[in-house]
Amino acid sequence: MTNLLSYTHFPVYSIMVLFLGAFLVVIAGKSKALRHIFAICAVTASLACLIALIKPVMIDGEVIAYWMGAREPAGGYAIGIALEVDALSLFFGLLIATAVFVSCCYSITYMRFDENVSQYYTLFLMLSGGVIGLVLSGDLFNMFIMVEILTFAAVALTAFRNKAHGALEAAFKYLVVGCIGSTCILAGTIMLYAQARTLNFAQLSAFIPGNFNTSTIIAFALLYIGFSTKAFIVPFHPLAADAHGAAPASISVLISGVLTKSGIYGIIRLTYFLFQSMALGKMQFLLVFIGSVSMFVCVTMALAQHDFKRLLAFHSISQIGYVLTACGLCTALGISAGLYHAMNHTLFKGLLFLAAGAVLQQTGTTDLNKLGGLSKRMPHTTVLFLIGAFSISGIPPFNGFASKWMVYQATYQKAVESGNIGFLFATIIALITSVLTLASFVKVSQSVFFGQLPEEYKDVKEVPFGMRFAMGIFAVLCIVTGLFRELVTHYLTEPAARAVFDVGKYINSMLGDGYASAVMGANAPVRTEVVFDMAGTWQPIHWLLLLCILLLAITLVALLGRYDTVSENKAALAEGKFDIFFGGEKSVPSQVGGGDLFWGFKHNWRHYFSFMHDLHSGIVNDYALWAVVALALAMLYMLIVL
Amino acid sequence: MFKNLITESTAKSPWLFHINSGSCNGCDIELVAVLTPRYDAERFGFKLAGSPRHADIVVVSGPLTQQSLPRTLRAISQVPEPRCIVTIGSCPQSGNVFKGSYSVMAPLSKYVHVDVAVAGCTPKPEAIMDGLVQATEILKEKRKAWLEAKKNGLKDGPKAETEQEVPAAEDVPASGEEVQQ
Amino acid sequence: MAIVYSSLVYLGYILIFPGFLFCFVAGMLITGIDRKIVAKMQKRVGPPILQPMYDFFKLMGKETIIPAAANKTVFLAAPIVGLAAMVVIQLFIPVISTPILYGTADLIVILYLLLIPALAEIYGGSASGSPYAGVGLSREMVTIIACELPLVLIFLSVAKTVGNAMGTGLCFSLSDIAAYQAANGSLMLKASMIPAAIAMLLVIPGETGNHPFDAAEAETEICEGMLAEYSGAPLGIYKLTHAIKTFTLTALFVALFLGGIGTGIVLLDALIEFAICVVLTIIFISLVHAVTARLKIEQLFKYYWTAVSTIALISLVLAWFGM
Amino acid sequence: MDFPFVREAVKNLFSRSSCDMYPLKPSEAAEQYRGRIEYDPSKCINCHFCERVCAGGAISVVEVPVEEGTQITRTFDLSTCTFCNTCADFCNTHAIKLTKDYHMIGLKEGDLLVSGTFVKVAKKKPAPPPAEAKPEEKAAPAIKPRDDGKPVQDPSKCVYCGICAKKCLGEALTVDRKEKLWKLDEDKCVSCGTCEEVCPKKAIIM
Repeated sequence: MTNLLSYTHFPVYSIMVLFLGAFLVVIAGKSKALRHIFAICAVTASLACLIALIKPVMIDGEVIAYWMGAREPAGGYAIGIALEVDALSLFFGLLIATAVFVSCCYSITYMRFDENVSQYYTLFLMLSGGVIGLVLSGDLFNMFIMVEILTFAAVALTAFRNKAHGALEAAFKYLVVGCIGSTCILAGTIMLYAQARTLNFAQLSAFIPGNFNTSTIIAFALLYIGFSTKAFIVPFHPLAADAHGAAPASISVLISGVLTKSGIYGIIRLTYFLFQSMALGKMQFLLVFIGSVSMFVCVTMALAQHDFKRLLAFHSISQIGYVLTACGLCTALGISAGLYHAMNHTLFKGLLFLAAGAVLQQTGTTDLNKLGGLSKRMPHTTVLFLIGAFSISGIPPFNGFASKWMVYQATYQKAVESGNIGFLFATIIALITSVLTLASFVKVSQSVFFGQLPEEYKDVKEVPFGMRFAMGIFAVLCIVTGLFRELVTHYLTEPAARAVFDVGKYINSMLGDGYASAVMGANAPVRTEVVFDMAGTWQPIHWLLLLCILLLAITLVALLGRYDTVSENKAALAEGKFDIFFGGEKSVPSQVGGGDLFWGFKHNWRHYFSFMHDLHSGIVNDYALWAVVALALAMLYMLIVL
Repeated sequence: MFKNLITESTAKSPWLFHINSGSCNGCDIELVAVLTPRYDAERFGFKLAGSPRHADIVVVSGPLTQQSLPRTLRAISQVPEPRCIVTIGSCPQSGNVFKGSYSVMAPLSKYVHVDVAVAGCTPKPEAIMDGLVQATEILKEKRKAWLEAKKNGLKDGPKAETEQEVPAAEDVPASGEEVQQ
Repeated sequence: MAIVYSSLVYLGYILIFPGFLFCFVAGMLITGIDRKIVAKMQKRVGPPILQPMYDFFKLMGKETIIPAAANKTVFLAAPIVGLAAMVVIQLFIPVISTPILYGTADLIVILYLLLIPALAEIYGGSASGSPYAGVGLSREMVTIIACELPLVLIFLSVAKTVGNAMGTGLCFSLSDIAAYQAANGSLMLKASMIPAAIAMLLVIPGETGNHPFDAAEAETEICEGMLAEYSGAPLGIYKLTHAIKTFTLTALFVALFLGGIGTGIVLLDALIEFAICVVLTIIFISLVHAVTARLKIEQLFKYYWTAVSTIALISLVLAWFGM
Repeated sequence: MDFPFVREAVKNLFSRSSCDMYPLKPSEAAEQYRGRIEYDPSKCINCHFCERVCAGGAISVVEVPVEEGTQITRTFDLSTCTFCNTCADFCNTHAIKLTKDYHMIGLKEGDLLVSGTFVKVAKKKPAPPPAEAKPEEKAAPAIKPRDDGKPVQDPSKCVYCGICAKKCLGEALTVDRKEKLWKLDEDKCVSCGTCEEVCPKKAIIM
């Protein structure tokens, strides 16, 4: 405790700074500048602390165990609350801190028109503090408290613009199902505490694998359903669409980029650490099946959407499906691919939501049927949006492709090793979902940014620099993580994947060496050598070099032939030479976008779409019913399997 | 070094854009007959293009009715330089038997400089093919003229393109009296 | 000095042999032969073989009109990016058995790289702001989705078969596939691979957007679809990309299924490969073009996702059980 | 699974194309093809029939009085002509003939005009008949139209060509060219006025 600046304290600093910021922002009261300074300082400080932790945790492989209030475990029982930071939690922490930082920069200019913005910042900082707390905590009940904080902050923020259409209703739905999830987590924690009489994560993961009995299995099901509501996986995905649709853009970035990751983090911790049951084929099947279903269902739902933000919301769930499928494979390559895709998802999804926010602020609507041709009025936003769209649909130089490429390799390798054909279908569904993602983003770019500019948006101006700067950070990160695949996997995802397989070290670093082998005896997790071999090669830099040389060559050839200068003169303009060809008619503004794209695909799948349309009724009780039914099924499944 | 290659290939791959401004379709089926196996204009690279932007030769048939005149002229103006305009049959040349009717705005040469006129009330496909081959020769001269025009600053081709003011369909006088020959 | 020399050779690879010039000539010749054969099948004489060259150079000389409603930068940049990506794909495909530039991309990457030229056309059309282009790009996207499923199944089955033999159970890299075929005979002869080969040959016209599957560029219905507003040099570059795509896909088929018949001398291999590609184009693109009528977009989708996918699935299942 | 046309397509691949190579091998138009108009001014008697029957209004005449008569130039505008051959049918002296030449390409202004000029020598007027011989016919008072609206013939103008009889719907008229006889059958005549209209010499008054 002597040296307050040693890196062991940084986990606590990164959480407390945010909660302190939340408090100070209220004190700042009326003065906008002071409030912005507090918010930005809190967020940057927390990010800085986590970045400083990379060296010890990621590179040296050390696991920081931090006992709040210096209450060391006495007599073999961990009484105090512990923070445990291993590579996996630091990876998620970094991800969340970057998203929070960029979203905070964005919301400074984005919220300038709203009133009572100080409440916004308090909730914002509470939300980010809760999520980072959830990711870094080593104590199950502490995780539950952080889940509560972030859920209520998210619900309040969804309804922040309560006059917006459907904001209150969305917040209410989110509240109802969110609380069902939280109560499940609470119930699970209580049952585990009743069995193990401890709440410390390391001790639990040492105790539980030994003695599975019905109550621990039911606790497992409860915790699993609780965390999957937080991650909006399939039975709970319509919730996400409403929440994102209504929330302000900077909050949608947090909900889709950060909250879903906290759900995934919870599930990984649960299945790999607490119950260490992923070795069972049945458990892998559960995760991979739910992942593939949510991949396909959400992307087809996204194709049918008419609203920009709802479409993005459904996409974030389908990308979470990718992450879940990859992490459910229980192979080193699978987890590394899953985590890599989770990181990329936060980056490009954040960028897309910020672009949606920019469009909403300038035109006042995000309805795909009304917008069009904004690229002429908002060129920078268009470029940034395109980078995000290309990344999410997995176009080679961008980061989406690098992680999807690893996901396909992982699923197909797993299919080959385990010989069961289910994983093969997961690969096929993953590849088809990627094309459908590309289709829906072509739809968005055609109906919002290209095509013809409708009358009422003639004088739309570009968004202020603050918002473009925030989007710029995400865009640069998207490109960098896409190009330097080896660096990212070597320094970030592989240490995290090794940490997932190295439960013994996790327990020993928390409760002293040799504890794991003492308690668990026979099935103590032995440290296995983790291998990341690829079945193919992909060097983005080499490829980009080729592309640039050829681009240069072709532009040279085109310019050599004096790419004929475009002749523009008044007489030709009057004649209609530069109007769009309408079969001779005077060019009437007619925008092809929104609903009338991809008729061929929708026509062939019309029965599927009508069934999905009826299923997503939008009524709260249906979603609550789904949640309960999912809980019952999960319990049944776990009881049979474990 | 590409210059004469490009000029040569301008003549070797002329793409047609067909505008039917009220024709009785006699000339239209003859024009399409030119592309059938028996006459096969594709030997010379002729191809029907879908949009005026892809066209080199604009083929106009029909007596330019009052409704179709402004649309025809707009479509012709949307064809990139160097272009040339071919009329098939007597209708675009003079309005044929429909001359003097209130709704016939022929001849086309009143509004646009017509390069080749293929006469015949439904000219034979061979005649159309001769006319089109003639047009490809003119296309080469036009390309040279267009390059000169561009070189010495004239933004768009010679102004003589449209002799008369274009009477848009809306403000054409109800009774076609004084427009008549 | 060695670096300068090797970079020059590298540049030569990119720009001359399997790169830009070779693709340009090969693509143009294949399209010329395709148009001539289609004409011959309709008892017509048909254009000279070099007609695509004449078309390309004529378009280079024409004026480029940029519509007022278009987004100028994307409108002009899209064709160039599409062409560059198309040539890059051609660099990765091994010329029969000797891969020239290996170690950069594998089968899945090629599957995604094939999207870029199609995307270039989509964003070009969408930037031009014309409603015809809007309808065209919607159909083009559905065509891409339609061709994706069979291609995925084919690539997975090829990866599985070669993987079985190589022991690692899975092999995506093209150079290993080429090496495997050089070692023990081309894949076409294996029982499990014949359905995949047939499926691949059925996908080629769809992927390149040739006649029966060209709902996206139907010049009669939607005035050349996405290219409605293009004129002059950008249009020429799009036509060139289309030509190279025909050659690249047939070359990909040869690389995947007829790998083992190389003679070692690179130039001779290239000629053999070009000859095989021409024969494949004649049978599977020209004949289909001369004989069928254009499919509606949802018929196209249904055809690819039911008929062709089941053929590919058969070969995947066979490959799965190690045949 | 039947694939229509595949056999024909493959068979065509190896058979000769059915294209008759137009520019290389000139091709003749059909026998009675109505192509470019040929006008023989020498035969023309300037009866203006062709102008009156031409649907497209393609024929125009310029008459310039010259010392020995009138110089007549008749031009046929091929770009207005519908090639219906009516003028050739009506030309009694077969001065107009539509040939088999279909190659009518107009590049400059005058390409599509076919014209011919001839001088029509005015015949010496026969010595004026002695004035008094038939003064009463000459000085016959102008024929008054009949009050019941039936047609009346003016023998001085009538050339007994018989067109009125041919055109009369009710066959009320009989004309005999030799005996210079013009008879009207009152009850058949419905006084429709066709004969008056048709008469080339305007010899009938209603």
